[in-house]
Amino acid sequence: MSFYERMMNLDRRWVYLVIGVVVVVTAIWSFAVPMYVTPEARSVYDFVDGLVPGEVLMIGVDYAPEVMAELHPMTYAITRQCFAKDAKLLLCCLHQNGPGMVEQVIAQVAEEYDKVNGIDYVYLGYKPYPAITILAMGQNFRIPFPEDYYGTPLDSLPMMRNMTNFDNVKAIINISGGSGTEYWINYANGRYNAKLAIGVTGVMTADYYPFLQSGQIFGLIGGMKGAAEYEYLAEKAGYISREKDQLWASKSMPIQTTTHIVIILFIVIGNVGYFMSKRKK
Amino acid sequence: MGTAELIWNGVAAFLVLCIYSFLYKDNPFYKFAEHLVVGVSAGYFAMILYYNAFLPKLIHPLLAGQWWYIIPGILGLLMWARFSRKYQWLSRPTLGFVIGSGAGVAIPLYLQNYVIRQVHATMLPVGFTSWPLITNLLIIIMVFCSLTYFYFSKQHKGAFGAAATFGIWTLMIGFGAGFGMTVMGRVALLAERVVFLRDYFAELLSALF
Amino acid sequence: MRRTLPIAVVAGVGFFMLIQYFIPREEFETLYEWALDWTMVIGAFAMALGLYSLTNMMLNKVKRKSEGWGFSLVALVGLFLMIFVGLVPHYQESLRYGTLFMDIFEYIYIPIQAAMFSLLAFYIASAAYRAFRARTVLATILLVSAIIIMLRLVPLGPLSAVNQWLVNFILTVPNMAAKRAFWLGVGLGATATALKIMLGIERGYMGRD
Amino acid sequence: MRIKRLFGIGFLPVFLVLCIFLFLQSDFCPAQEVGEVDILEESSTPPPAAPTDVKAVDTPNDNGHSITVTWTLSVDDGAGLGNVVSYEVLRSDAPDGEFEVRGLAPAGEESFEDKGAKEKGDANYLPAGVDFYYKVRAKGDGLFSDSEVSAPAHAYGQWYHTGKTPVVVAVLAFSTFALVFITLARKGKKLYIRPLAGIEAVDEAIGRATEMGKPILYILGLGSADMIATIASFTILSRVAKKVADYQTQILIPCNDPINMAVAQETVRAAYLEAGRPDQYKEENIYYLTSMQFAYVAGVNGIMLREKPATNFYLGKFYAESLLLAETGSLAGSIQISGTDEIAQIPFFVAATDYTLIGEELYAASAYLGKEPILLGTLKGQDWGKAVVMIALILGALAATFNFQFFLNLFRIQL
Repeated sequence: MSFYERMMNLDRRWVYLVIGVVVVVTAIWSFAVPMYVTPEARSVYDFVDGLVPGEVLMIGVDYAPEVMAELHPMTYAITRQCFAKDAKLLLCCLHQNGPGMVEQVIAQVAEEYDKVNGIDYVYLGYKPYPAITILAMGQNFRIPFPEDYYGTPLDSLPMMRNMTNFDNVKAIINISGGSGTEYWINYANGRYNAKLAIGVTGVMTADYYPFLQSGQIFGLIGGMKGAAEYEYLAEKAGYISREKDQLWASKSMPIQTTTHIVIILFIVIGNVGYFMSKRKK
Repeated sequence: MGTAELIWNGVAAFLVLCIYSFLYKDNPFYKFAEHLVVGVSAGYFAMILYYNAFLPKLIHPLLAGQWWYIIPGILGLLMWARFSRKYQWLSRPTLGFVIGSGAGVAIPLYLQNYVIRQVHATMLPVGFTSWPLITNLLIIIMVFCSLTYFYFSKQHKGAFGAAATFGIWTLMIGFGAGFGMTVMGRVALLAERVVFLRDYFAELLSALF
Repeated sequence: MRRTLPIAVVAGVGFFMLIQYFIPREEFETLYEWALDWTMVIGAFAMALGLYSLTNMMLNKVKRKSEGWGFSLVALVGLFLMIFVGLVPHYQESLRYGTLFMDIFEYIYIPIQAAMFSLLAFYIASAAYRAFRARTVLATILLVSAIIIMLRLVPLGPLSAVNQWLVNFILTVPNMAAKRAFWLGVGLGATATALKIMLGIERGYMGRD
Repeated sequence: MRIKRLFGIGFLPVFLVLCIFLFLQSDFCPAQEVGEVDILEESSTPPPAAPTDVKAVDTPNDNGHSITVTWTLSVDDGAGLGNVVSYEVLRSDAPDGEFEVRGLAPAGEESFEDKGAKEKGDANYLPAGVDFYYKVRAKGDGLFSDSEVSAPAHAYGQWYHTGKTPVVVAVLAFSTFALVFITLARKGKKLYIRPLAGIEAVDEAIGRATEMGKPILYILGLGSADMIATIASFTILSRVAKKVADYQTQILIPCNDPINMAVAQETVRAAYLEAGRPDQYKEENIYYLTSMQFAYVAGVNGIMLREKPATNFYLGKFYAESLLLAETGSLAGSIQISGTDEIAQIPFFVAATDYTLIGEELYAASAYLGKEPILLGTLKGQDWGKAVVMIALILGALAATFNFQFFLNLFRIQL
């Protein structure tokens, strides 16, 4: 068998072995992969990066623990970046299984950055019926959320003193694993013209590109890949760090990148073998 | 991890390795795991059916006096006629019930979800003046040509053949994309298993020493 | 009788399931729900046949001492162990988390399932290696489309922007069109098959004698 | 033959008459769904004006446990004081009785569906045929004001779902196509059918198995017997088994569902009988393995490597296991013919098997293999269905471009 024919007819166990070795090795020695960042993820990052101390960013977190792997890294990275810029955060949760999870994130990150509840951030908590809740918040946050998650009346929270509705936040970022996104687009942006960006799961990504084109959202973070892009930017700017174990989505990205490269290489090897052995004949 | 959990997880880790050994070649370890999982899963499924279908959907309603549940009882018992070669045919009405209901449900649902809804979703405004309008036009041309590919009663020749060829190209681009998109999810599953094994052995070592 | 009755059942049940879709009346809704329940009950009865078939096959291998009969024994042990621990505590108890029944499921079935699933990462690579050869135009299109999609996870420097544009285009235009055309074909084909079943044109599945 | 004709003739007109009858009874009205009670905090701003013209009617197209309430927006909704946030819908069984809150609609909405449970014991039970009275409360950033009480309304179930009319039309049109071409085919009209590679390969694949003295493995997929893709697989199995019997080779069918096993046994036995070799039929070759996805795959993979079947058929409903099966089969050196209507699995079958029946081709396969004129007639019917779809696509694109909504609405299904 000639060299090229051998290239064409590798025993499939060699393929298995290479894939196995690559996965195990990259799982042990994790490294940063230089990453292409899509413009739609970059625009979210750039917006948060342009916040001036004291400005308020709102995050609507609408997902359940099932899709945590993809969406949690986005919530963490944006929260950290926002606090690092000394901007203020307003959070709410419109998914019934999410409120406790969001509380954990904000409490943990606030502690890291020495931020105070009620002054630097407010967590409104959960309300059912997302459409009505979003519409009511467009009028006044106090209508659906007279009190915050911890039971303090909004009026007694210093940060909320001059805040009425969406007009008082610089932008809203909705991170969602389901239909919640539609409500934010239709009501928060459609009815109150709030500036909106979204973070969604991988399978949802393609469905939301049209909203980007029509300008209803100014940014989109799509799935694990989008989350990794965001972390990549945030890590480069020093908002999050690998040593402190603050990168989540990026963790599996080296494995993904290397296996994708290996598979593509195998396809190339097979084809080179095929063409060269054909030419010889 | 407690000792019991450590042992259970050890069983799990062993079985995972048994399955992976199949990558090299068929071997007794794989055969063991394979036969074990076939038996265990069949038993599990039987019990699930017993507790979630047999008892609540037949026995409990009958005991509560809902006599019409006799009907599925009879249909089910007729299935047991299959134990005898001679009376096997008695089970056919039951099979007919299952297949008939499947066929009847399918007609409106398939026409609704796979035909009318898809047609409706593809009725897009087209034009040459903006990129979204151009892509809409492309989508409609591609759907049209892909449908010609599925024609059975016409020879793929001339203009019709050209359309069908473009159609199968479109389908192939779609299938290629599907393949490419799936790789990520599958690799994630493998990475997750590798991490499971790594963590288990780390745990085991720290428990032993 | 042996063939006519079952075909009549298929047609009758099928016709009912078809029209009930268009009738929102509560009576029809209830009948529909019963039909679904009954199918589950039939499944539970049929499971006895399944278990008999599986046991029979495995026992035969053991009896005949055919190659690998020991593994058949493993399957039998797994099966009856599961049924035993499933039945003994009785009444749903065994389906609760933490029972032996659930432990076996959790630490034997689940890890094997996850391992089998993750084998796909290896298989997807070897399938790509063997199948993606530019032998024909169609194969080339398939492979190019798959590679473009896979390249989205590979850093390509300035070329990444071009590739990302291509990825978005493929996913939103040809991929979308391929799916629509595929579903339209499936919708029509499935309806035709269901009609053939209900009209009794296709009935080879219902025995002959 | 008698039965066939009976259903062929009887089925369509009965259905037609029924549908027309039901269609005439009903009227069109879209239903809307909105969430339920939510408690709003009160503060001190002037109350918004009350909504007017409150009407309650039976919700159309339902089982008779729901009433739809409509109203005209408060003058302060989006205009005037502009302080309406939501509308609360209240219900009572007497005009001057106690009103209870039934739900909430956001500002800008003009209707609400008061959907009750159908079970008598349920707290939310809404009986059919009982009169109810409604009023609507405009709620603002503070106080609220109530509308007048509506005229009484009661819920009742309908005999026809008007929102599904496009589906009825499609069912009738498609059945007509199929029946017309079946009739034509029966009269002996010749129909051209283009060759399909996957079908042409079936004979060769079975012949190969005979030569090698190895069995054929037929996988029905992971569907159950009430799934249409599985049913299609049974119809193909019936043709394949006939050829297998003719060639005097063996067919192995490990099943994932006991009902599938029973149907497969009936199918194969009938095929052997038809081929005149009932003695060759072995029931023990069609057996149940397990119903759990990956355990089933593990078992089938083992069979493939140990029995080394010459040919593997994968026809029916397949999920993630498609590639596991197809790769192992190719490792065992079998010829593989696959087909499914799951689009996510087609790429893997295309890559790892020799021939793939793509979507509709799976449903056409039994007609191809059987070559009976009646079955080929249904293929022609399918093609006419496609022709109608293609024309609709072009007209629809034109209608969408020139904003001709009427045409687009013909294809809208309202559930």
